[in-house]
Amino acid sequence: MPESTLLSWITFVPSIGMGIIGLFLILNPLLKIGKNAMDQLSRVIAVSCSAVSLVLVVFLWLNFDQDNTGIQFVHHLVWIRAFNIEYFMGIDGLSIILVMLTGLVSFIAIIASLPWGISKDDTHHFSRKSVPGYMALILLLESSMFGVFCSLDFFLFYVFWELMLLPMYFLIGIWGGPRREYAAIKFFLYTLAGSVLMLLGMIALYFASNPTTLVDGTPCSHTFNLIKLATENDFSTAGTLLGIAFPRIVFVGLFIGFAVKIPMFPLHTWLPDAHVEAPTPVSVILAGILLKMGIYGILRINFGILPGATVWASSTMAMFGMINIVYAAFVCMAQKDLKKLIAYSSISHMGFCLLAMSSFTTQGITGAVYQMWTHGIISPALFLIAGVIYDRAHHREIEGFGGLAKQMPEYSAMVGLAFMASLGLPGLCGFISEALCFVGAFPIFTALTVISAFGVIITAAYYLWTIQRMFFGPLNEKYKNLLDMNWRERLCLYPLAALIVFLGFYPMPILDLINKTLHQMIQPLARAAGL
Amino acid sequence: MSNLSSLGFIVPELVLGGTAVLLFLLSAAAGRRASWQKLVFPALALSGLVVALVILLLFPESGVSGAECSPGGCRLFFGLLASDPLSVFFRLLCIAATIVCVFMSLGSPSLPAENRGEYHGLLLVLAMGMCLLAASNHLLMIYVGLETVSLCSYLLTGWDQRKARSYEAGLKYVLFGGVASGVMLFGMSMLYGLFGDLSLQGLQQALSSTVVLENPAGQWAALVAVVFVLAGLGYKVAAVPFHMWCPDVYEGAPTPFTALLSVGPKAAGFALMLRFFYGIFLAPGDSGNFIAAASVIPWVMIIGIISAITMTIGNFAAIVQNNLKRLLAYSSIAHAGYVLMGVTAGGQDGFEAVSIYMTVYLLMNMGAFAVVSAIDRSANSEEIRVYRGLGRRAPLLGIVLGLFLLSLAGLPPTAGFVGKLYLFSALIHRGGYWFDALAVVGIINSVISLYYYARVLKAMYFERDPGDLPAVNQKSSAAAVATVLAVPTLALGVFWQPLALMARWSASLFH
Amino acid sequence: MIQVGLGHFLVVGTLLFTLGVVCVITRRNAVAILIGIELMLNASGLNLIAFSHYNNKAVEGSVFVLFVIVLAAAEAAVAMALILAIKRRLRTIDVDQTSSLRG
Amino acid sequence: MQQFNILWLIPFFPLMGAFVNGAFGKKLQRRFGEKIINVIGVTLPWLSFVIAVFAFIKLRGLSEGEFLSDHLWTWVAVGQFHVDLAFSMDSLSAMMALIVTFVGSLIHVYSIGYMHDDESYWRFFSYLNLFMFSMLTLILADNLLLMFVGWEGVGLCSYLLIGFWYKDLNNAKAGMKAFVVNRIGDFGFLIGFFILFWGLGGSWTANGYHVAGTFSLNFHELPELVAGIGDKLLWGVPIATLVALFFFVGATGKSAQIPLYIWLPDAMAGPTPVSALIHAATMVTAGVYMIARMNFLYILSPAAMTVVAMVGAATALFAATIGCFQNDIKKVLAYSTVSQLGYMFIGVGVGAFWAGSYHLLTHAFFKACLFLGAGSVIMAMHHEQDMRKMGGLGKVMPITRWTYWVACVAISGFPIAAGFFSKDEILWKAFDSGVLLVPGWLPWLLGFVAAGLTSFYMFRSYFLTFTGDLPEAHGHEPEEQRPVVTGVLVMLAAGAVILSFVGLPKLWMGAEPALEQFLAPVFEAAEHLPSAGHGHGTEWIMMLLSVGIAFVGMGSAWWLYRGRSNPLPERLKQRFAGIHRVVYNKYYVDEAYHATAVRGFMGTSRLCSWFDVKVIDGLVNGAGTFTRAFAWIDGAIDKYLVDGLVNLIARMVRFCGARVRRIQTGRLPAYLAGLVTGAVVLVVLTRFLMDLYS
Amino acid sequence: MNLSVPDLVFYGVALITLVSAVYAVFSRNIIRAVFALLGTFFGMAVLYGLLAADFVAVIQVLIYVGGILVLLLFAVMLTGNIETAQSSNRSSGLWLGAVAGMVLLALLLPLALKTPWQQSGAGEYTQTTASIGTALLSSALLPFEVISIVLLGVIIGAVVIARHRRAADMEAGK
Repeated sequence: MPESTLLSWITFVPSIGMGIIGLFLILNPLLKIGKNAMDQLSRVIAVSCSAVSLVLVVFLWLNFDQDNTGIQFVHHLVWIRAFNIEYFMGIDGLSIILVMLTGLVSFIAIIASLPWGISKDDTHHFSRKSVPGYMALILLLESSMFGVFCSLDFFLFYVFWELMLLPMYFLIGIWGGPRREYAAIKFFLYTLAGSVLMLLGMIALYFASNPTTLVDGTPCSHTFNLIKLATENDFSTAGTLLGIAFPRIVFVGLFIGFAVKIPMFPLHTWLPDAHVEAPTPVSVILAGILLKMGIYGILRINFGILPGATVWASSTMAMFGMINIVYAAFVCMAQKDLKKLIAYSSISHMGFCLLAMSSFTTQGITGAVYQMWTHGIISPALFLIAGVIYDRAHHREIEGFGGLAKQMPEYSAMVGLAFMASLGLPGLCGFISEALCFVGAFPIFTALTVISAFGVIITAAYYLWTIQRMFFGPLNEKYKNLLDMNWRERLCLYPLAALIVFLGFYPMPILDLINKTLHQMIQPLARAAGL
Repeated sequence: MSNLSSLGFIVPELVLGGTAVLLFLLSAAAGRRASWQKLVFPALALSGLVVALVILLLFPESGVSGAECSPGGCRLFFGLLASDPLSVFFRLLCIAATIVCVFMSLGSPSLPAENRGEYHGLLLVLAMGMCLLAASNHLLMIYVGLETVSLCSYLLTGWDQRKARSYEAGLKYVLFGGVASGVMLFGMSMLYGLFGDLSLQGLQQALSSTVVLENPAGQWAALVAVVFVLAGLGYKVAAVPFHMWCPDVYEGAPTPFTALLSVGPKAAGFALMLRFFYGIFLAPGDSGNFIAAASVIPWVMIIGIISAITMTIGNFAAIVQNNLKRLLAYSSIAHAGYVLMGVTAGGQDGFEAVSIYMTVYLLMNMGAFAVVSAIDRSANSEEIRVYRGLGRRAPLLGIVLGLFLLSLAGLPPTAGFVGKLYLFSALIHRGGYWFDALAVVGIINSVISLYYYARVLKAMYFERDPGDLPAVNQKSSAAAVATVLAVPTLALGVFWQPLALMARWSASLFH
Repeated sequence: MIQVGLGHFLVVGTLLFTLGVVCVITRRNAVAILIGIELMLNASGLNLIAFSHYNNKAVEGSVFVLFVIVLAAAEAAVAMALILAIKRRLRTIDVDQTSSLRG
Repeated sequence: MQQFNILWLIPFFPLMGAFVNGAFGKKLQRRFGEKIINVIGVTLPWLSFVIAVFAFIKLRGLSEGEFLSDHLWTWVAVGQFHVDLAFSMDSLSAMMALIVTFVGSLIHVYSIGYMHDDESYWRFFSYLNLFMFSMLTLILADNLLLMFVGWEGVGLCSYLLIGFWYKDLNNAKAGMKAFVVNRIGDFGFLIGFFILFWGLGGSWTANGYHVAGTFSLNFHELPELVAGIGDKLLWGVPIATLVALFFFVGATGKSAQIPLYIWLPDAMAGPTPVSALIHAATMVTAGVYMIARMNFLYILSPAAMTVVAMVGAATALFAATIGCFQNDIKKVLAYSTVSQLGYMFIGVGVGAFWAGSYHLLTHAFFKACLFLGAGSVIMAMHHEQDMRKMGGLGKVMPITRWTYWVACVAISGFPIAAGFFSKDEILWKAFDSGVLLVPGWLPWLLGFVAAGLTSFYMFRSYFLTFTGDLPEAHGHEPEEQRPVVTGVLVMLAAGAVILSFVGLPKLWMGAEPALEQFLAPVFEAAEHLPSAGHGHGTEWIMMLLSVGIAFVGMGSAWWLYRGRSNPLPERLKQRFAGIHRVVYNKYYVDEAYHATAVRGFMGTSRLCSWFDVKVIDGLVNGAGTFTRAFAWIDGAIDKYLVDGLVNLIARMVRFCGARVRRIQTGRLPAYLAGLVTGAVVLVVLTRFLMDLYS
Repeated sequence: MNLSVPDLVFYGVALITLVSAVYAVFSRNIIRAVFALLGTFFGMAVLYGLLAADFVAVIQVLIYVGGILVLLLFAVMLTGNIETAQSSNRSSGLWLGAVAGMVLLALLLPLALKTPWQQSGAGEYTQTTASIGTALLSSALLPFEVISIVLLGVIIGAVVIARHRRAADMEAGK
């Protein structure tokens, strides 16, 4: 495995930016930079840093060898020898698309955080409120997200995973909406409750692992190395924990940890609140990337390390996936707040991943991963859209609008496109992933898939109903001078829209990236499942 | 080992005691309101402490080398003291904590301007007592050490003449401590009666050989004796149900001393606990097994139960506090519960975990108290509501306190997380149903604890600055201490290899 | 021939200890509580001496008890100081009324 | 298979039109007026018609069974799931493509007149082009998945076009209804799709699914693969039947058959050209096309075929009865469309795939003609659609009148126009079929009665509209429309007559009809279906019978409504008020649906969201469970049920916290008691546990 | 049964010790309680004597009677008149105390009698002072030195706290 520091650069460039901002803040008593100048400065730093990361990601993508099922761009050092912890960064086909997604969505989110187009007197708008802190936190968030997807040492993974909580907590809690404190603490507690279970699972795995060697060849009694945990260990014989078979209890612990992030019914109620209160860019990141971490974690860790237990749990997972899809879709119907509706639709769409990947068919797992990607570009678009109307009307009550299509045709068209993509209209990228998910899940879970496919009807119903209530009918006089989208919003939305359409007709660039790796990945599972 | 040859090992204690006496004499000589006291006495005390610390750091191995030393360590003063890596490590901790406390005390309004000499003298005696306690290996020495620490603590708790609650705290402390030590002493007497020896080694041999424990009454008596002794130890580390003095005393005592109280005596207490139980019940040799008596006196179970109860009660009580100092008091009870998990797990891992946790706990807890003290100096209050908008009013202190709280909550990448990691690892590595269950309890507790730490964060960052709060002086000594402590709190979270090595060495007794 | 044996002394010690405990639990007066503590200490002392005597351990017990007595005295002194101070402040040494620290 | 690299242009041209008009149309229209929109929006469909003609000619040149194909790129390739983005054209799709491009383009032209002066003229053409694109994709797709793209695409476009005048919320609602109902159908289509895909490549056994065989979704590989699908079961049902039925669910949604026909009448809310193009000529026939395309599958399952035929027959009759009582001219046409689609399903259902397709073809012309005629009437009446308020228009708008008349003749099945041959072929094949699980005369009978009703209500509408005297109370006299309109009408009417010649029955000519021969290669699998074996005599009788019933229908309409003078209808209405009300209100089907499906659906969603807020968050809220019990009693649920983990902490933990805190009374003796009792309790507890665990 | 003199002495003294202790514990009057303690301490001294710990007995008398008891008395006197002392002797919570006492007795008393304590014959009655002296300078030197420092510190500290009077009164005055 050739060494490369590219991933480390991608990961830490944003945090360098954070450091620079912090430095300016600390030195400001000497530099005497005015508030506005400081805001501008930190904006510039944030944009440029995440732009650099994005460029590096593109470079990564261009140099990625998609026929190589192994780990690439490895950066591997010993970190804490006393605990056999390594600094192990690397990507394969599974992680690269998520790294790409992170680069793209974070950049868009930071663009969306600029006050450009927000009227000057709107001083309470998040894009004008203590900007340096905001930018620093969002950069830290970006770093930790990159870290989660790149790290191949369980401990490193866990550190990044937890590190993500803090900026999120503060971003929601400081820059959020009216009930932000409640939403922030709720998010914080749910996610932490999940991740501590993960911590126990991690430690248990560590001590059950076989002796091996660190990267520099020194022997070690146990290891956190995810690859070695997966390849050099068979935990199915590891005895019991708390009276339950070791792999199963560990699987459950880890799974709950990840399920909170997905979020899986019934651990999902933090999501609507967090989304409703979070400022638009944070919702964008939350829906676009954070939710993917749950699925990614399950694929990388549960599936990779505990195939036996995974097979044991598969039908339960599928069941929960089905519940997510149908249940959340039904809940969407009853929502009055546009953002809440989108949040629940996210829950519904993550259900597809859950259902599909527990089938262990090539199509299923590929579909799940591709669904992560498509949902990762569709849901940001949706939340940006919700932000657009919120910035103008200062509320998101679906019933409160009406006839906007006349007033804001461009916006309406964009909403239409995004909604159609989200409800899986063929020709847009959402369809490919959903179709793959269903196709993959069908042979294994016929009945569940049929029920889930029924959810597609509900999805259509609530989206169309929303369109009808917001955009059709006579124009609500209150809004007869709303402006259509401004350039900042176009800058955020058009790239996503273009991707949505393009990947609808030509998804192979992404699929080619992941196919080989996933095919490799499911072999042990398929064997364990007797497929 | 004879007295004379033992002296070499307790040079730090001698330095501390000597400095203390010097301080007492000087303060007696000096006029009561002489202005130079303010600097000279702290400087003197500090030099004494630093010298002691340096000596320990320079000759840490002095404990385990030497002619008459078993590989485990040395028995000094005819077995009254044990000088081994464990004691060295915890003596270092205690002295370090005292140093931090001395710095925090500089210019603290909660300490009268006069009597600085006596104050620092007592601090040094306290430090000496803690060191001896951490090293004591004999019931007599344990009792004397405990009393030394307690007596100084009583006085220093009642040192703040501004507030009556300081006296109240002192009174409660002294009476509670008196009863606790009385109970412990009774337990000791029973141990002595049962096994006819006062040194831990003697007790261990007697336990492993004696027939006493085959008699039911004997079993009961042994159990009672051990639990009574545990009452004394538990009172030192503030473990439920011997914790009730803790919140009141912490709240009443002068904040700088509260900081020390929440760390130093605890560290010594835990060292003693490890030494006492493992000294008595661990079978000779490297097997790491317990002697048969451990099945009659299931102290592991007892401590496990205490640990679970302690962390739970500490956290639940902390939830409802509105005074940050008191909240930290309860959280320190909870943390005692966490550390007890390490004691329960025992073995190489358990000892490492306890050592590491006490170290990071020193950093983060004293840091938090330092911030409290800094705010107290301006706002003259420790209520959480005076922390509203702190993130804006005093960004540095805000960030630092945030860091300490997150570390106390055990989130990476802070030192607190490392500590928790080691504790849970110890339990899980130990394996077995009850140990895993205890780990789960600990996990749940650390989630609950997040809630009240987050409340403070919320007050600092999410709530608007009411505007009527006095400006915070970020240049006070306490603020400086907090800032300095923040650095290792973060650094150790990112790279703790050195600490891990030291901890491993400190646990080498049980290789 | 003396019939009194170890048991007798232990009974006395135990009774004293119990009395001390009852005292510290029931009495509200700080001084009274101090009395209870002294009783407990005395009980322990008696036990120690008795054990060492009947176990033919020359002076081990005596030495221990000496330290106990001395430290008890020191503790009493500290308690006194605090009692005086608090008395001056709150005009009471009833520990029921010195309970501003609670919760 | 023959490469034909410009095939993709057929769908591409309209797509381009849609894009250009959609993206820039607004500015263009503001700058240059409607002309430029026409240049883009109307020319491009004609271009694709031209290409379609080329392709058709090329196809005729090929040998039997050959087809044109145009492979663009690999669309999705995951494991065995390999789908190309490729178009192909065989005789069936050629026919469809010609219909769509020709009729579609005509209707574009017509729209120039109809949509004149509409402020979002550009939007209309953009949507219409987009529809053309989707429809052509549906037709020319060479695999099921790509077909599904078109399948949903046309649904989207019909949604957009029905709600084109969205300012009136009812239009929007109608559009949504159409889309959702279609989505139900699509759901069936998808499931069928999954079962087919996996059913081909493997089989379900007691212990899970096992791969054995080759996977494909390509229409030209499917026939032989499907033939080999044999007796594989899923859920205990033969896969062939299962797939056929699920696909048919899709077809009922798209082609408005029972039970999913309800959206079509409402869809008339859209502009009339839309009704003509989408809801008469092309989109609604997609279901028929799909079943014809999958004929090799259906012939494997008599059960499925029976269902198709019977549903078709039932729909034909059912819709026809409703049609007789409608007063809105477009509603009449709508129900007649539903009914005619029913005929097509009878055709494909009994295995007469070519006949079904033929009726599809003819229907496209005469029904488009009828709609556009109605449209021109509506324009003349200033968007008045109630026939009772019309009358006597024949005098002022002769062209419209006569084209409308021709179309009526065609649809009613008089032997001079195309409609007769297609419909009669279907009825005969139904009567003569031997594949159904029911006797062939059953669907025949239903269709036969429906035929009578058809000619009745068509002529009823004709007489009511064009005969009698002009009603007063009009701003100014209605007059004949612009040539763009009338010209289109004439061409369509002509088509409705001329197309007879591709389907003159064997009985007359002695040779298979041209169209049948042309389509034969596509339907070769269905060639040897068993027939009941009736002789020519019977066929003659049948033919006469259907001509007769057509005359009966027309005659009664003539008698009752000619000149709008006969009072009898009113009296009949009084006489049979009950029946009239029921039928007039479409048997209250919509109401029934609303009461059951919609109500239940919304109820479920409300229940779920209640569950989410109250129960899940509430359950987490430990104390919640108890408080809920009380809350129910005093009916103050929300007061007690606050959601959230925070409130779990806040409630449960704070509760405990308060308890714990209460211990800390601040009173020293309590502490001391705690210390001592604590120690004692520890001893006892330990002892207890020891005995417990030893 | 024939009781030897030491036995009689033991029983008598034990009785005195316990009775005065009971009185000290339950007396309504703090002064009397303190004085009652006198009996206990003397009794303890005698018991020590019976156990051949003559030196300890003496120290007991010196420190307890001469030191602690006096301290207690001072405290009582300095902290106000007899009434407060009395009133501050409410026996609320007595039941709790009783229960605790009973439980404790039920736990400890049987142990005191039944437990097979280590006994290797009683030691003989000799002068212990010398050997204690040796012990304090050899095996117990360290604690001896330690408590000397501790006592120094404690006394000074106690004085300091007691000296807080002025500042305290200044505050309390207003």
